[in-house]
Amino acid sequence: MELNFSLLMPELALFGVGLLTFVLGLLVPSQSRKGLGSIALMGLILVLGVTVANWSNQGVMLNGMYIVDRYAMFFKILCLTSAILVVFGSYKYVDQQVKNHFEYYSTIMFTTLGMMVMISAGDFITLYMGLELMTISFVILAAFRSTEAKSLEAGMKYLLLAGMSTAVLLYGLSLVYGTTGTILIGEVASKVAAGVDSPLLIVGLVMLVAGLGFKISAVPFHMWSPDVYEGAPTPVTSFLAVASKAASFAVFVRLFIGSFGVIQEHWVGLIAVLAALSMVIGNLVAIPQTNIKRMLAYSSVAQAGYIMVGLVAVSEAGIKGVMFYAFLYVFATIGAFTVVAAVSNQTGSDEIADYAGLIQRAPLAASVMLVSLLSMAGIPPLAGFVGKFYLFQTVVQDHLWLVFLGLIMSMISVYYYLRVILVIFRDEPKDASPIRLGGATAITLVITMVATILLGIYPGPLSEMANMAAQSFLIR
Amino acid sequence: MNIPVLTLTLLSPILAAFVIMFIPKEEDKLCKWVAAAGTGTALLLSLYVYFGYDQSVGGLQWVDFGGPVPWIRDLGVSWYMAVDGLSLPMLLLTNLIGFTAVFASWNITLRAKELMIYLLVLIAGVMGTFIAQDLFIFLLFYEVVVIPIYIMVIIWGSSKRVTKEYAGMKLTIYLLIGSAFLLVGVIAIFVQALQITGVPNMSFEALSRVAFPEQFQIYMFALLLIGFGSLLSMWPFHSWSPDGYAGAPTAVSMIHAGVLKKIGGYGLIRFAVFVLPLGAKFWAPYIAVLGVIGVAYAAMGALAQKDLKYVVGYSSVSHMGYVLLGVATLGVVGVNGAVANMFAHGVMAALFFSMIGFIYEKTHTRWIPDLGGISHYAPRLSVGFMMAAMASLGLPGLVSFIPEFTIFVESFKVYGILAVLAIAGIIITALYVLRAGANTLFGPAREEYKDIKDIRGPELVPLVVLGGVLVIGGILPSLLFDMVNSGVAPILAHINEALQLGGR
Amino acid sequence: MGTGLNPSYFIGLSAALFLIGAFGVISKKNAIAVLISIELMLSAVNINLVAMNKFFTPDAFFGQVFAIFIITVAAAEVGLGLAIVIAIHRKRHSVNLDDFDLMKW
Amino acid sequence: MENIFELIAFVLLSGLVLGSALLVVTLKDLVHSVLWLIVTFIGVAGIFLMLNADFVAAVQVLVYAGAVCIMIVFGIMLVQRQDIRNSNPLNGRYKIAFPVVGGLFVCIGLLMARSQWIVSTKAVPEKTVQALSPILLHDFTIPFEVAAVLLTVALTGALLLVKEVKANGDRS
Amino acid sequence: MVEFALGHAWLVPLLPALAFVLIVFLTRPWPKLSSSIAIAAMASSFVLAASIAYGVFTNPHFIEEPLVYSLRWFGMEGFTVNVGVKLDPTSAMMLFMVSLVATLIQIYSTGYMKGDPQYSVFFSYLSLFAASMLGLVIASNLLQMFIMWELVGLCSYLLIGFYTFKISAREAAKKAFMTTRIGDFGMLLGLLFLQIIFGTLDLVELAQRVPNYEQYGLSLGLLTFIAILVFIGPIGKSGQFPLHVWLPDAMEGPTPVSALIHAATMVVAGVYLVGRTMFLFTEVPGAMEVVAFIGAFTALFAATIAITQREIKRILAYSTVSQLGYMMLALGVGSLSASMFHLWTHAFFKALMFLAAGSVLHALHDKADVWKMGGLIKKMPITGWTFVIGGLAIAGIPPFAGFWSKDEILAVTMEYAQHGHGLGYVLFAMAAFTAFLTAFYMWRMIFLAFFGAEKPENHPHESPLSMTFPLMVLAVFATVGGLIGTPWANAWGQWIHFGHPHAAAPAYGLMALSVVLALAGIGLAYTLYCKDTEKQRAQQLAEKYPTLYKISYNKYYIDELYQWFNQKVVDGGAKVLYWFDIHVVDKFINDMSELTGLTGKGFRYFQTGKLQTYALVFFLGLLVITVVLAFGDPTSAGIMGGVK
Repeated sequence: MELNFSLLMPELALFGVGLLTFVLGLLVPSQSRKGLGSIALMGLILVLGVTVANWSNQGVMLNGMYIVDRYAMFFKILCLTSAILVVFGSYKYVDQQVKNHFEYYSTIMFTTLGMMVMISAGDFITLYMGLELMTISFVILAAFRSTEAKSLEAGMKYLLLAGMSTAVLLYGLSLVYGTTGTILIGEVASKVAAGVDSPLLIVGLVMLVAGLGFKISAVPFHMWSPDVYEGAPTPVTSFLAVASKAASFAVFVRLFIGSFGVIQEHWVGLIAVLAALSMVIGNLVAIPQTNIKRMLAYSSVAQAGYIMVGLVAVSEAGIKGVMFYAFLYVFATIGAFTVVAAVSNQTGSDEIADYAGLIQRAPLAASVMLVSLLSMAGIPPLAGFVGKFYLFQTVVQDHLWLVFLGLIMSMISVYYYLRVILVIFRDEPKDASPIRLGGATAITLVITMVATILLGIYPGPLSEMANMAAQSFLIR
Repeated sequence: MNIPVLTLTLLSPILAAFVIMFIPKEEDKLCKWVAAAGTGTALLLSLYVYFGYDQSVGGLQWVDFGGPVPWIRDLGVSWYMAVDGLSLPMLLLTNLIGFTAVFASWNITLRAKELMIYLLVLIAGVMGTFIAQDLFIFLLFYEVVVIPIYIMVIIWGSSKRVTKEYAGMKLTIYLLIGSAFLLVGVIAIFVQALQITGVPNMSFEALSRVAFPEQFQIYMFALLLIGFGSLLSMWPFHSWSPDGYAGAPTAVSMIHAGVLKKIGGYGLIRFAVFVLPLGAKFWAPYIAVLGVIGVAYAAMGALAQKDLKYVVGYSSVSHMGYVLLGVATLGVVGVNGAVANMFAHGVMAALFFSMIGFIYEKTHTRWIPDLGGISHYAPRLSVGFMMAAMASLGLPGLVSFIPEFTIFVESFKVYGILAVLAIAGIIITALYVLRAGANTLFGPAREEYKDIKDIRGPELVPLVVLGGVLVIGGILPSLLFDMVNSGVAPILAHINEALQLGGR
Repeated sequence: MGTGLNPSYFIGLSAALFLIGAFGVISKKNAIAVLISIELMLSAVNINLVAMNKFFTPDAFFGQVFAIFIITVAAAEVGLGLAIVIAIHRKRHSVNLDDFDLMKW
Repeated sequence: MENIFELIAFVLLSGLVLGSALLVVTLKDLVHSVLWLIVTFIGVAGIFLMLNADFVAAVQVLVYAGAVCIMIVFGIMLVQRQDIRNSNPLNGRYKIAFPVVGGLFVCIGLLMARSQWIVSTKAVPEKTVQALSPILLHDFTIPFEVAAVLLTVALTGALLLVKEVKANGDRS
Repeated sequence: MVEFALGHAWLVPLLPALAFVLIVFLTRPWPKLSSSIAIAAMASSFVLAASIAYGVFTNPHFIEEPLVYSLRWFGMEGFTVNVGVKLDPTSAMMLFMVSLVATLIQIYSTGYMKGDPQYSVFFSYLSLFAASMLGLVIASNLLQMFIMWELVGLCSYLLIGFYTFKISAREAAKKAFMTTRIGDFGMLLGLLFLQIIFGTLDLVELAQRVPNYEQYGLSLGLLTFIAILVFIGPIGKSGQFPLHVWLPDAMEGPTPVSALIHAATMVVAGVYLVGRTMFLFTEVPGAMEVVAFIGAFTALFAATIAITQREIKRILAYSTVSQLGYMMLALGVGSLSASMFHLWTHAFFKALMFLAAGSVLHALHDKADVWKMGGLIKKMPITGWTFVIGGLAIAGIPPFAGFWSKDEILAVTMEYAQHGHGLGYVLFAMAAFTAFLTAFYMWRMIFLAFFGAEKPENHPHESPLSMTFPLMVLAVFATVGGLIGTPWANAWGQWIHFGHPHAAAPAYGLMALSVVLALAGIGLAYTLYCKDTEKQRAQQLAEKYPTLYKISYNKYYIDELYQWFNQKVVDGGAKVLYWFDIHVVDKFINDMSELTGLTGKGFRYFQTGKLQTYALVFFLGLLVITVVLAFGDPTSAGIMGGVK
């Protein structure tokens, strides 16, 4: 009943440092704001430390309105990690591309806060608030380069479409509330288990799928993502692609496996079909793309499809697969986008054609791009392969066709990844001037690459972690 | 045996690659020497292992770290590096070809540093598949090789009938999609085994001890067959092979035709047949038919070629047909023949491609009608070429005859008239090989080639090493066969046992 | 029994309002009009929530609280939306959503 | 007896809400549709009152019919320099949009018709505000705080965007 | 020495092989050294062979149980191959003959190939060739034999194509290899059958197992089939009828090679193989008849071609084919000894004639047309007279070697006929007529080339001693070589025979007949080509029967037939299949990828960039899902019913 602050530590800490950076941003004169990023970084690392320290500190507070279990912890760590990487990797980009960025870092932190809240939300209201905080902040971030028409347009699109989808999600929630008579996810589970089963519940489910499908950009609710990804500032894009997707997946899993697991026969088929559609359309449409951000956007649609496979298997193994994949997806995606940011920072272009000869201009960036893309494609010995293995292993017996489709599609995806690699490795650069990454970016790149390779070769620890988390999820 | 020799063998090319990374790219000679050192070490180690292997004992030996090292617990994956009579010839072959491939690309100066790095990674990857006794590790290495190959093709490849970009992409995607089927099978088998035994374990032995239901075995074997078959360029999944080899640079052609393909055959025996005997039993006749079609079809295809690399490309498809036929017999003699034939063809194809590579380097063409009379200017080159040619038409006294003969013995016993068709392949083979050889090397000396240099210095290494293996293996087949037999016999014993169990 | 009206009436009403809003979102050219339509959808949700609250959990005020939160957030959203509309209008001199297709395909 | 009144009230209110809402999405003149939007909101507030949620109704009237609409009007004044008459046309999509939403309505209606309700017999306490405040401030602390953060972020974000554009405008 | 030789018979092939290795890897730059190494090796293996022959022919028990020793070569469960040595009179004789001829030819080559840039290479090839032939001779195992057999083929390929700058040589070499390859295919099948059914390829074991083949569940018909399959190999190697085409073209090689191939080694390999596997053939009369008939037919057929050829070596080549036909005939009628006897004599006189022809060409700078020669005997007496001796021998004039062997063959054929094989008489007639033709075309050549008027444009000169010495040696053997097999004292028959030794009373009638035939042939040739210096009659004959002449001159157009088959059928088929591969198999793949790409493009254009399109799609998706889930999905039936 009472608030248990020890459980809230991470959120509070994040709130604190967020506020700190915010205030500092307001007070410090604009010419001496360089240090802001480092402060934000320190803060985030601190919060991450706090979160990790609370790994085994589980509990439920406010009679189930706020759930802090390892499952939530895992996703919080994920979001914080990606926030750290994004911030660290985009110092230079932010300095040069984002005018008066004093709010940039604080907004990123508040976004993360929203994610953390929605991840461990135990009732619809908290869930909604966290989601909305995340969304609103992302709208701001997407429109952050407000001197750029594209950025503004991205903000506009995200705002309107997200608002719409949130309305749909809310409608679904209201129907669920109506049919089950509670807004506590835990109670919803017990009510549904008790046999509450009304036609409107189905409509509610469908609307939930739509609303959350929008956030994880699953076909056919994905259409915003390429445009927004392209228009938003690149670090924001990577954050959007990784963290918001992961958080939404956390909610997705919590709602559907946690609450509606008993009536899975109503929605598993639906999710399977959506997953298949996402894989197919995401991968096929990525093929003809010429802008690397759009290409990555479509590929992230496909990735969402893969992750949904873990949802299809309503099981601990499935949840574990989702978590594992979401985590390795962080490194691959952020690695790729950081390279994109660094390149566009120098060349001012996101066209694939302008990556010619990157291997000679910036060997590190080129190899990170290679590793990241191949990991997304699931080529061993990179992390993506293990992740896919975990995911597909869970559905191979009930939905063999899905496994087939997924693997074939991931091999087809290699096609467009290789087109990038072709340009990077074969062509001679138009201007051979080396691309200066800057120390922070370089370190970030190295971290992502090492992580991607390491998770592929020795996934043991992470999978253990995901195991514990998944078990904690199913205990209740 | 507390030194992990195999792991060291695996690491030595990788270490060399690391060293090269820190060499300035101007020092390309140095890069090449380092690469040669790395592969050479691997070769020596594998020779040491090969002759240190106790055939009388048989089974898995040289087990690293004294046994499986748990790697990914919840998938039952373990770092399990060991060799038996089946994998040893392949390991040796890999390092033979890897070592010579470095010298075959000796004259390449364009971005030589990168080339060597990719080459070494490639070699290490191929090696890993042969020494890994764990399915998962096997898979890791199985696909790691694809990407370096792609990069090498697009950078150092050559465009003829098809552009090198097309060739590389086709090669990669084709094999990857094949491997997708394979992966589905692997995942399904793993899950099924987990359900039956309750403990996850991915080592080949453990899987082979699981009694899978027959229907399941049949379906899964089909998947694995498509996967491995497309890598083995089994008809009709072969069409990547000629284009790919034509587009690829010499080193890649050597390694790809020499060993990479063999991973398909190796996997087919080591994994598909070994783990799913009933499935193998069911599919064997179809495999045989496909193999025979491959033999005749590809041989005829090679007959119609004017580009040397296409000739060899098709011929390799045709030879793999023999391998399939041998595997399909599911008999000791036949499978022995198949494995030995993989070794033989590996050496032969590598020599062939390296020689063609030199010809291309020196004359800047592979178009047979434009060639001729090379032997007057480059006798050593011609000797190498003719040796490869003779080996590929199965001339006795060279390594490839006895394997083919053993395959014929068993397959003729098992499949009768079908085998006769395959045997007829030797005539067509002789026809196209002789044609290509004669029209390239002999005939009146041509003016335009009068100042080409014969191969010399490091360029001779492929000829000496591979040619030597060709002859030695031909004169003393027991060196190869006793080893292969010590590996194949137990596997087939296990299979027959399983078949009897499945039969009741 | 407080009233003869059963939830269906209100759910029907909210559904209608919701879909009218949806219609607006899809088919109004003006960005501000789309914002308005979203507000319509949200208030439809509110009707739902409050009705549910009355009919199912009269004693716990979940629905009403939820509605209040939604209203709050909606206000903020509108504010932000208008800001973006203004900004983009300064940039592109248009509020017609169909003009904003720099990024496509 | 009072059932009848309630029914009539409901019919009137819902007619008002839906009618005005339809006008909102169909009218050509943006300002008019905003005015009708106010009407809609007030109607909704009425519905809330019917559902004895007076506090929510109040908030609805204040925030929506008040603040939001004013904001919108200001917004319109900022962006609509040219003719206000035809500021709010439909685009081509309504031909498809109409059947879609119609279809959805039919679906929901059908499903709703097939579902029966276990209506709780308890009545809503009269003093909603007194009941609401502890819940809001105690049970829902976390959402409440989050809402605070959200408002801050939204506000500063909005400021940022607009200010940026002004600076931009000066530059140009 | 003898003991050593018998115990180390494998040295005989090994020495030349070593010479080959030495020359290739070390001494290639120094021609003289290379040739001396080769000759030394060859000579020493000749000595060994001679002592082996001595050892064998001095203790008779070798006849019944040959000396066999072998070691495991490789093997696995169910298929083990031992390689080893099998010494019996036949192989001893072959060893002796082959090594002798080879030695002589190498000596000869030192003169003939003088100054050739590839001098050492040539000798290395010769050594390898001899090595593989000797290996074939002593092989104790059919697989081992087959291997050597193939190696012989390889060497012949290399040697025929020795003048690599000559297109014709290149083609001839290819043709030789391919044709024999076709034969080998059949033989390989035969061997596989034997291996699978009898479980071994060892000659001795096979000899024990084949006779009671019923135990191995084998019908006579199948055994016959197997025998014929095996016989296809010899058909190819020994240039029997359908596959003889390569042999005349093989003249493209240097003359010593022709001598080596045609006289001593390669071509007789086929005969020797059949001789080695007599135990198989004697079981199946049907196969025997096939062998006999093909032999006889080939003999006649080749002879009819030979009478109109113009190039000296070509004529000799066809005569070889014809003589091989004789040997096959002898085998076919079941007399190993007769056939081996002819092989023995033929080796000497044919080698002699080839080498002589070689020295003629040497003198005339490779002018090969006999019509352009004439009166050479005055300028180059040794060559001329040795050639004449060869001619007498092949024509079958007593007491020259050829007479005895050919007479023996005629005798056994007649015997065969009398033992109630109706076919026998036909065979005999063919053989007899062939004898006449042989005498005719041989002497036609001799008269044209060596007698008659000299041609002024030729400036012939006698060849150096290195070339004439072998001629003289061979001439001696060609003269007296047959005396060991005379019907009165048939030592040959005692030693070399299959089953019971063939001992019949000398048939004087037959001898008379063959002598008469031979003389008739020579006489005809004399009248046509020597007596009338203008050769009017010959011309008239040719014009009188133009078709006959053309057919014979163009070798029955068989080459053209094969040409056609090769180009139209084989290459055509290849082209068709390749087209199929590109335009069907490969195109399918490409179309699939094309399709994928197009689908991607198609979907791409849904992404209009217009925000509200996305909203529309969103709600469309919502509608579809709702409809499907709520009304389509069977699992939602419970829902439709309301509360469960």
